[in-house]
This record gives sequence, structure tokens and C-alpha cells, in this order.
Amino acid sequence: MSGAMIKMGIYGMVRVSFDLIGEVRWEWGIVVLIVGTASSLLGVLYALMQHDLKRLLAYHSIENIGIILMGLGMSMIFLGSGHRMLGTLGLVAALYHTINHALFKGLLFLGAGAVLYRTHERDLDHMGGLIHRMPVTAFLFLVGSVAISALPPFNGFVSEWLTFQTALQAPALENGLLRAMIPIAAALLALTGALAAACFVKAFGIAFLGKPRSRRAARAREVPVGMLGGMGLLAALCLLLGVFPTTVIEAMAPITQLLVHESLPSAAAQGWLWLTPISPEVASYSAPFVVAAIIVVHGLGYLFLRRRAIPALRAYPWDCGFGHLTSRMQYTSTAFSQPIRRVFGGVWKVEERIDTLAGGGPIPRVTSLHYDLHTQDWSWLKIYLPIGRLVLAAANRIGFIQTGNIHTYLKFSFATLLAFLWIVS
Amino acid sequence: MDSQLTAWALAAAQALLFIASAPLLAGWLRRVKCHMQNRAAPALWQPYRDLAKLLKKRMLLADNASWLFRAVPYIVFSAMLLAAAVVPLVAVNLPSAAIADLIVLVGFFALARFFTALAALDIGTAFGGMGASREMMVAALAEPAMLMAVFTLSMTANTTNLSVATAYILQSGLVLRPSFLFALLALAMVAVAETSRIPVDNPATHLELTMLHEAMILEYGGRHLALIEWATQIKLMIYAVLIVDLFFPWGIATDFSAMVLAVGVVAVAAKLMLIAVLLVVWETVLAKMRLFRVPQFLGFSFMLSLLAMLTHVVLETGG
Amino acid sequence: MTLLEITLLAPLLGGLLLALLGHRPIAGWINIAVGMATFGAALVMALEVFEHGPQLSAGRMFYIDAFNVYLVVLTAFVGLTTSIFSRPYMRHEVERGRVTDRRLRLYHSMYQCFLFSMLLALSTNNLGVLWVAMELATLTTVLLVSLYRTPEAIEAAWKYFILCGVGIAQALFGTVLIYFAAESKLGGDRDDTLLWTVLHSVAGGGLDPAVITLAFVFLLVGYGTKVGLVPLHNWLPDAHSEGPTPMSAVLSGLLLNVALYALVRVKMLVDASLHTNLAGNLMMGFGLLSFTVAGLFLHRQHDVKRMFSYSSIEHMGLITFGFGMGGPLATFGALLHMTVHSLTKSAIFITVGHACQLAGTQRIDQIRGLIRTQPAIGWGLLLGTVAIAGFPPFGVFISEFLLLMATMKAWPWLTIPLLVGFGVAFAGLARHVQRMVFGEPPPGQKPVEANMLPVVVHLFLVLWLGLAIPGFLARWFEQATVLISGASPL
Amino acid sequence: MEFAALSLYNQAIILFAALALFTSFIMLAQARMMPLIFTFAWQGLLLTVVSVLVAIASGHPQLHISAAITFCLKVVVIPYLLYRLSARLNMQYDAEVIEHPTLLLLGGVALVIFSYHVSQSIIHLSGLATRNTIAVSMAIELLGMLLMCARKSAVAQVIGFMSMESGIFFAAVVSTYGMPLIVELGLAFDILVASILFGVFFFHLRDSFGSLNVGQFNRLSEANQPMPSPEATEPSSGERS
Repeated sequence: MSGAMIKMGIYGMVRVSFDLIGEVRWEWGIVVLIVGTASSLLGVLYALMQHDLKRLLAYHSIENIGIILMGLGMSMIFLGSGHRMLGTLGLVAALYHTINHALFKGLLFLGAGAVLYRTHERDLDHMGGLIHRMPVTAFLFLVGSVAISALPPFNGFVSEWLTFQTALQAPALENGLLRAMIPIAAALLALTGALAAACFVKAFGIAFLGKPRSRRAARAREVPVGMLGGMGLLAALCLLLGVFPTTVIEAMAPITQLLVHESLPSAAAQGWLWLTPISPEVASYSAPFVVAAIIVVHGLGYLFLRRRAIPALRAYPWDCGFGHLTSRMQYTSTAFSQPIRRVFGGVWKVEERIDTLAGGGPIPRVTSLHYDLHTQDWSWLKIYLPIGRLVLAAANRIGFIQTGNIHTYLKFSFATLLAFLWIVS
Repeated sequence: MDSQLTAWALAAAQALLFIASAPLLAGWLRRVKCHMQNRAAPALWQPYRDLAKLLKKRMLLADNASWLFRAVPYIVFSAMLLAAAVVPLVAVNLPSAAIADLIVLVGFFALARFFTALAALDIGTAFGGMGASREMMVAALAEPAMLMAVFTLSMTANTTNLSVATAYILQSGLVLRPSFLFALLALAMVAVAETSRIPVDNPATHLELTMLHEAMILEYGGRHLALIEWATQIKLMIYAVLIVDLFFPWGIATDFSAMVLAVGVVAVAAKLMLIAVLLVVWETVLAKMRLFRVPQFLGFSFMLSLLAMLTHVVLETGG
Repeated sequence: MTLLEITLLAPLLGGLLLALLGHRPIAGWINIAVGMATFGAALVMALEVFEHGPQLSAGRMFYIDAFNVYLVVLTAFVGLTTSIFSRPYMRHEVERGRVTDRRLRLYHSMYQCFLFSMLLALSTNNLGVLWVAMELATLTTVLLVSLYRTPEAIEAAWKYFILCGVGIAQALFGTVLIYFAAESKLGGDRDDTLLWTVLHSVAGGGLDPAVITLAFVFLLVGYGTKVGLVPLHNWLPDAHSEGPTPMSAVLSGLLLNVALYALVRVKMLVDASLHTNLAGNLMMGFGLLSFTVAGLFLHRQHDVKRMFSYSSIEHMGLITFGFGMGGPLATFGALLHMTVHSLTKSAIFITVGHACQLAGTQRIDQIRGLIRTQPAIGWGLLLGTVAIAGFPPFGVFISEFLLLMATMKAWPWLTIPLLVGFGVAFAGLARHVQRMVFGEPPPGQKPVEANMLPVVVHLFLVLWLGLAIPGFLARWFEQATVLISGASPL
Repeated sequence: MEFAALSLYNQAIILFAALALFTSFIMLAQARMMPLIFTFAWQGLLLTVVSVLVAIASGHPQLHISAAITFCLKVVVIPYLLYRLSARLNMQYDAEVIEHPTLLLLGGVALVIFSYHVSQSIIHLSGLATRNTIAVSMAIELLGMLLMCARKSAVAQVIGFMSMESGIFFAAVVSTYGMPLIVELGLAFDILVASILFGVFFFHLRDSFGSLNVGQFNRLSEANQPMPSPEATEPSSGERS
């Protein structure tokens, strides 16, 4: 749902702003760029604090919309200042990310659905160890995680790379302010990307790795083939769109032709192997090589290391010599995001409470410890709630207009008429 | 066609040289450090010995390690290998540089880090979780700073292709760009954080309060550990090479004659030795900082790179 | 007989026939058949106009151009679909004993007469006849609003009658003033002086600005009352909520449009003769006020039909704002918004009608769990609300976006109140509808016989308009935009 | 133009217009039902006379038709209907309490001045000698509206409404010699239907509310209605996507 719904919004924006308006103003581009940057950064920061898997994914949608908007905004800026090629590049980046987001977010939501289906849990801290019980789902979810974290060689990386490339063409602009602003936006995009990676390390690591944190998670089974098939298809598409970006960009040429009467012939000018959005000297990326290298290393590793080695021995984890490992000793999702919570502390409203119960006896000993953490977006508390209250209060007050008394109504009408007559005469 | 083939062969050779000499740099670093701190130094090739020993050892896996845990070393290593392949060590204008540009390079690092962090969470130990969590925080802060620094360079050279950028700087000769100075400082600081050196991390301890990277790979052993260690050494070397080649590219080979290549090798070796000494001095005079001072450290480097970018825009392009 | 005559005569004769026929079961079907005939004729006529340009009927009594022909088609279409919906709905009302057989006859007859008066208002070339038709529309709908004969319905009808009567009287005064201005300019043949075509052709040459300004004030207050602009809107929620639901659908979907049409026609005249932006500014102020206030009112509603009637006020405010802004983009957006709003709002009222029958009440807090009891109704309401709240991919989104864009260009600061208004209105709708659709259904709630075809068709059309405005429609709108604003948006 | 220099016809027109305005004031102050209806009929008659005078003075014969229509509607049909209804509703002797009668009349005077002020900007267009009567017609219209605002009784409201129409009609006569015929006919038809409907509604109103005091109709008031209970203020950001 998320993937498709959001597409519609972007679709509407693209269609209207490029198709109907025709003349694109760069001032709007700035607005879009700022909104995009802010929503991508805040989206990922809020996502980091979630321990409900679906909610986490939902916040990531905000982040990805932000990234798409950044591409669009830059595209508008470039188009508005007369750099048609670069504007097209930004548009291609945005469109590409739109497709990608649909794919990997769909995959991730399906994965979350699969986990929900088998464990009936949405809370990350009640999952854990699912990679052993649901290996295929885990693998496919991992593919989605890697893709959304914008890591090569998957599709998310390609579109973010294109966005970066667009941003790096900022020196072509005449306006010094823009030249300075766009790279900063790009740096914030990098921050977003790194935080997204952190978030998905957390999501995947807490949910699928380690030891099961609840009985339901311990008893989970792999989901039916039908569900896996759907996810598998999306995962394959994520990889394909990551490895063969040139083909995708060529396929998008008609769309950009339609919207801005321009396409990117240079992107695939060096053959399908090389993605060169502007020219090979400026930037190039070859995803097939990357995949090939990873496969080759694995192959070599297998040939030289695994084949001749004695089978590995299984033992207790070392863990610096600590004793028996239980699932309660693991890092929780809250703990995982604690450093980032400290660093970006101002973004959330954090309520932290530690209840300790000391036992009796001569030396007080802590018998029970309860840690409670509640984070909320400031945007919710400081913007939505007060506005909501304000609106309700206004709605409450405004009832006086509708007295139900026809005389009042007639007086309104009369007063309006007289007022207007007074104004115009 | 023939020259193409030569070029590719040279590229492959350079990559191999890169990964082969990475432990050497690590050995040199250790040696200099020992000298500096008045300790008895290990041999220069001690890292090779360590790697060889680890490779030969029998694997010991934690009983609940999943397939992911076993795949990670290979993924990390291949990411580093790719990164090494695109960085011009001895010569520029090699075709392999087109595989990936600076941003992809950052992407490779991120890929390696992502999987290392996942592997750390796989066993379910508290140390692993701690390491992963802290590493991701540091990375989140380092990445924008690094990209900003890199952007400054690539905006000057109008390319993100490493080889082209290096060639551009080489060609333009000695230009005293203030932006480069800031970018260099920022990049150096990021490099320190990213390669887990003092003051952000201390690669030599296993004390739970101080370790970041080590905490993540605690449960690895045998050939897995070897690959990860090797990858770490390659990463260190990549950063070192990046700094010396991007900011001080002199001596690097621009064509493929044997003489020029030899000069290139010597030049880069000398520069790396020098930078290692600088790094050691830095590590010796500074103490490891508290984890939550790290954001300030990286914030400072981000500010520097921002300054670099702004000076570039304001002062050097006359906009 | 020309197509226009068929379009006009079909509902008129249909109304008479239905009055004679009484309450036989076939009346509902005849109602539909007449609607179909009207719609068919209107559609063919529209295609002709589209191909051959504006038509002036013999005797210059009727004038059909791109602007009104599309409203004629829209009116005939919504009239048709609502008649399809009203057949089972009214039968159910008779079964529940809310409506007697005699009143059913009245309903059918008046329904067609109402359609006739609206079509007449749209197609006439004479500003005086336009006024007469508007008054006729009030008279016919007064009877329909009071159909249930409950005290509330009577009260609502009375208020509707008096307020709209007073309002429309002001419009008459305005018309007299326009006539005065034109007559002093033209002299000559007195019967032609109020013809729109004549007026429009002389307007540029300068009707007296002072008179026209005064006239516009009276007309704005007059027709503005019918459009439901705040603070003249007070009759609207009452009339919409107390009348039978098919009535609410056509009132919201059509009558408001027709009144707005009259206002826009007048504005064209005024703009041409004044060369200032007075008319536009007044409309913008009015529109924005309505938009904001109605959005706030959405929050405090207990009655579902009342709530959606406030939503109509809100959208009418937005459209008035758009027309007031003028300029091709805003006009295009406003035209599109008129269309999608009619389609969506009538679909919503149809769904709400079924939902109220299902729950046996109009109170929001007693309508719960629609999606479980009868998924078709639940989904209909949900999608309708999503559409009217301006979510993509529905057409309302596109038109609202266009209006926003136009605002951003011409009056950047007004974008903020607009956006706030959208948010407030969405929140107001969402907080009520969400619980009606998803809540826990009360025990014993049973599905009712519902004809969701009109809803499906309407929402599909709205969706289509949101995804891609078909070429011919876009050209059509464009022609209308050129007529109104003098420039093409494309 | 000097008043004395006008033709007798025109002087008569202005005189009758002033009388019509005066009837408006009487209606405003008249609390009892029957005299109110009669005053309304008188006003209709004065308008008819004005129309006929204008028709003769200006030589527009079609004004005779509209004069005839006015006579039928405003002097005969509507007053008769209202009279019959009041009788059947047994309220012909009712008198309502007018609040602040002095203030109301002062307000009426203010309205006359206001409409004079407003019409100043437009009367120069008219070539008629009697053009100042435009202000009077506007005043009659506004006074009708004031009557509707001030009175509680439904019958009085209807009379106010009809008085507004009279004012407008008067404006049409004195400014432009009446409207085109088709419009006049349509207008007459509408007013006729409206007055019949009003009659129907009187009965409904009495059946539903027991009186014709429209001030009591406030079942549909929202002013003192509480807000719907705020059940759904919990953050639902999870559904956002």
C-alpha cells in the first residue's frame, strides 16, 4: 500500500509541475528541495526510534519521499535555470528512486507481513533469531534492507548515486547561493543514507539475528511458497534494477521526453556495462562489475579456503569470556539506537524512566530494574497536537455563526450587503 | 585493443599490489609506533604472518551463527577489494577506475560496515550489539563529512572519478587552494574515525568501554577473521592513498612505461611511509576520547568540510 | 426539435408526466428514463458544440458555449445517476414510512422540475431568465427539502426558502441594475438588452462602472447565498441534512454549481467593463473565508449529511476563490474542481444515504463499522472521502493542486491559509469518517439494498480525471477557460 | 433640476414614490397583522399608480402590462391570500411585540440616507427626470429586508420579502421603464408560486411548532452544541505511510 500510495502523490506532483505548468520556476525547486531534505532526515531519525517494524517502515517511506523530492527539487532548479540536461538527470534520479522505493518498500512490507503472519509480533524486541527459523524470508528481507540502505549493488544505491551526481553539478548554476546549498543538501542526503543503514542494521539485526526474544519468535516457521514467491520476485527486481541501470534509464527515456522533452542519451553511451550520466570523465559506475567481483571473491574463497579446510567446529560464543548467553543479554532495539538518540537528542521528546527496587538486607541490592523509554516526534507534540487543539478550539467557538435563528442569518446577509455597498460606493 | 588489454592487466596488477601491500603498511605503522613509544618493534611482515596463521587455523563458529555470519567476511573483503581496485595507487587513467567513482567508494565502505554490523548482531552477544550500534553512529556522522570533503574536490575537478580527479590536480600543478586545505583536514579526521584509530577507537584493545570495531568482530576466528583483518588493513591503506594521491598526486604515473611506473611505486611508497609516521605521531600524542565526544570530533570535521565547500564556492569560483 | 429543446423539454414534460402518474412503481423507472433522455441529448449537444463552436438558438433565447455545455452535461449526468440511486432509496423510505405515496409523487415530479430549472438556468441567454430559473430551482427544492415533514425538515425548508429568497431578490436587484446600465448604453431594442451575448459584446465598450460595481455587489450577495458562501451559507447545512438524500446529492453536486455559474457569468461581464480586479478580489475574499470557516465547522458536526454539506461549502469557497483569482491556470483548476467536486460529492451523498438507512440514523456517533456490515458502502464512503479530501490519484487532488499552483504564482502568501485549510478540512473529515467506516458495528446491523453503480461510476470518473484528463475534455476545459479568463492555460 | 420645473406627471411620480416609502415605514412600525397586510396592499397600489404614471409620462405602453401584473399580484392576490391564511390560522388579530421600535425606525431612516448615498454614484446615468426615485426604490428594498430581520412572525417575514420584491420592481420601473416582458412574466410566476408555497408552509409550521413565531425555530442550532467527543486524538502516525 505504502509503496503504491506514495507513488500516486509523486505522480501527481510530477505530472502537474512538469506537464501542466510547463515553465518550471527554480524558486519552487528550492522549496521542494528543502522540504525533501527535511523530510528525509526527520523521517529516518523518527524511524530509528521505532521498535514497531511496520511503523518503522512507514517512517522510512517519509524518508524516501524526501529523497525523491530532493531529486525533483534539484531537477526543477536546473530546469528553471536553463540546464535542461541536468534537470533531466535530476528527474531521472527522482523517477528511478520512485520505482525503486516501490520495489524495496513493497518487499520490506511483505517481509514484515510474513513475520507478522508467523509470529504475530510487530515489536522488534519480541522477535530475534528468525534467520534460523525463516531463512528465505530473512534473506529476502536482507535484500530489501540492503537496497533501501542505498548500498551497492542494489537499486537504491543507483538512484541515490544519480541524485548525488545531480547535486554535484551544482557549479553549473549561476546563483552562488544555490551552488552552496545543493551540496549541503547532498551531504544531508549522505547523513540520511548512513542513518538509514543504521536503522536497517537495527531492524534486520534485532528481528532476524541473535537469539529469539519471545516464545512466538522461537516457534516461527517459514511462510508458504506463495508469499516467498512474491517477495522473491521483488527482490530479484531490486537486484536487476541495481545491476542494469543503463537499461532502466533507457526505458525511462520516453517518460522524460514527455515531461521535459529531453532524455539522457549519455547515460548509456559507453554501453550497458557503464552508467555514465553526464560523461565518462565526470562519473561512471558499473554495477555488473561489482556483482562480478563479489561473486569472484566468494568463488575464490570457496576454492582456496573452504574446500581444503577442515569443517568448522561449533562452540559457545566467546563473548570476551562471559558465561552462558541468554536472549535477554542481547542488545535491544532501544539500546541499539541509544547512541544516535544521544547525538541527535533534540529531535525527539525522550521520556526515560528507570525504576529500581532495592531489596532488603544490610547491603541494598537491586532486585528489580525496570527501564522505560518513550520517544515521540517533536513534530507531533509541538506542531500537530497544538494545531489540532487550536483547530478544535476554533471549531468550538465558531459554532456561534450557526445559531439556528433565522433572524441572525438574515442579519448576516443584510450586514454583508450593506458592508459591500459601503465599500464600493 | 592491445593497449586496452595492457591497461586492464595493469589495473589488475595495481589492485593486487594494493591488497598485497596493505598488511605491509599496517606493519610499518606498528613498527613506527613501537619505535616512537620506545617499545620493541615486531618485524615489518608480522601482519603477513598473522594472516597466514589465521588462514590455516581450524574454524570455530558460535553455535547459533547463521549463514549470514559466514558470508559476511567474503562480502566485506570483496567490497574492499573493489574499493582498492578503483583507487589509483601507482598510475592514473587505468580503466578500472571507471567501475566506481568516489561516491560508489563510499558506498563500498558502507556496504562493508553494514554487513559487519549485522554479523556482530548475529550471535546475540551484548558486545556485538554495542559495537554495531556505536559503529553505525560513528558512520552516520562520518559519512556526510567525508562526502562533503570529497565533493569539494570533485566540484573543483568537475568529476567524481578518482583517476580523472587525480589527473586534474596533477595537471593543474601547485595551486594553493584554501578549500583543499580544509578538505584535507576534514578527510583526515574522517579517515581516523573510519579506520578505527585513536582518538575515536583504539584498535589495540579489547576493553569493552573503548572498542568499537573490535567489538563487532569478537566472535570471528580463523580464515574469517583473516579476511576481515585484511579488509581492515586495505581500508586503512585506501584512506591513506586517497589522501596522498588526491592532495599530493605528484609522482603518480600518467602513462604506462616501466620507468614511469617504477617512479610511481617509489613515490607512493614514500608518501605512504610519511603519512604513516604522521598518523603515529597523532595517535601517540592523543588519547582515546569518550564515545560521546566523537560526535563533536566528527562535527568539527563536518564543519571543516563545509568550510571547504563554502570557500570553494565563495572564494575560488567568484560566485 | 433541436437537441437543446429535447434537453430542456424532457425533464419538464417528465415532471408533468410524473405528477400525473402518481406513485406507481413505474414512476421510479420513468424518472430514470427521463434522466437518460436528458443526458443523451445533452451529450450529443455537447459533442456538437465541441465540434462546431458556440450555438445561439433561434430567437437568441438560448446560448450554448463551452463553459455552460459542460455544466449541462454534468447536470444531466448527475441527475441521471442520482435518479438511479433514488429509486431503491425512496422505495426504502416509503417502506420505513417516512414518505407517503402522495409525497413520492411530489418528489418525482419536483425532481424533474428542479433539473429543468437548472438546465434552463445554464442554457439561457437572458440574465433575467437566468434569475427566474434560479428562483424556480429554489421553489422546487423547497418542497423537496420539506418532504419528510418533520419539524426539522420544515424548519430547514423555511430557512432555505427565506434566506435564498432574500438572497435571490438581491440578485434580481443586481440584474435590474445591469439592465439599467446596458439600457442607458444601448437604448434600442429593449428585449435584447439582457441577453448575455449582447451584454458581453458591449461590456468591453464600457458599461457604466459605478452601476456595474453596485450591480455586482447585489449579484454577489444574491447568487453567493445560493452558492453557500460564508456568511450567507447558513441555510445550506440545514437544507442538505434534512431533505431526502438524493436531494442532498443534487443540491450539493449541482445547484451550487449552477449558482456559481451565474456568478462567474456576471463576473465576466464585470471584469470586461471595470478593468479592475474588484470582482475577483471580492470573490477571493469570500471564497477564502468560506473555505476556512467551513473547514472548521467540519470538526463539530454530529450529523453525517450536515458534515458533508459543510464540505460542499468549503469546496464551493475554494472554487469561488479560484474563479476570483482569474487567470487561465486558476480558472482551469476551478472548472476542473467544479466537475470533480460534483461527481465526488454526489457519490458521497449517495453512499451516505445508504449508510444512514443501514444504521437507521444520521448521527455520526451511531454509524459504525460500515465496512464490516456492508463492505461496498464502507469502501464507497472511504474512497469518496479520500477523494474529496484531495488525495491523489483522484481528480480533486489535481484540481486542488492546480489551484494551489495558481495561488503560488499570483498570491504566494495565500498559499499558506489554503494549505492550512486543506489540513483542517482533512482532519475534520478523517476524524469522523474513520470511525464510521472502521468502528465496531452495533449489534444487529444488517445490510440494506443498495445500488452502488452510480457511486462506482462517479468515483471511477473522478479517478480517471485524476490519472489523465482525456484529451477532448482537456480541450473542452481549455475552451471554457479561454472564454472566462481570456487566455489558455496549456 | 428644480422640482417645480418638472412636469406634473413627474411631480406626481415622485410624490407617489415618497408615499410608497412611507408605507414601508408604516409596515416597519405596524405590530398588528391585519393592518400590516393592508399596508402592504396599499404599497402595491402606490406602485401600480407609479407604473401607470411612468407609462403615460414616458410613452412606454408595455409598462401598463407590468402595472396590471403588479396590481393583480401585489394588491389583490397576495394580500388576499395572506388575509385568508391569517384568518384560517386564526391570527388576524394577533399583534407582536416589536423590540426597540424607535431604534428600528431610526435604522430605517439611516437606511434611506445610505441608499441615497449609494445611488448617488449611479443616478447620473438615467435620463429620467425622476431619477432620484432610484434611491427610494433601493430604500424600499432594504427596508423590506430590515423588516424581515426585525420581525418574529412568519407572516411579517413574508410581507417583508414581498416588499423587497416591490422595491426591486419599483427600481426597474423608475430606472429603465420595466424589465423585458419575458422576465416580468417569469418573475410574476415565481412570486405567485412563492406566495402559494408560503401559504402551504404556514400550515406546516403551525403543525410542527404550534406557532408562526420563527424566532422559536432553532432545532438546527449549532451554537450551544458540544463538540463531538475527541476519541481519536491519539497519535496514529503508524498508519501514515
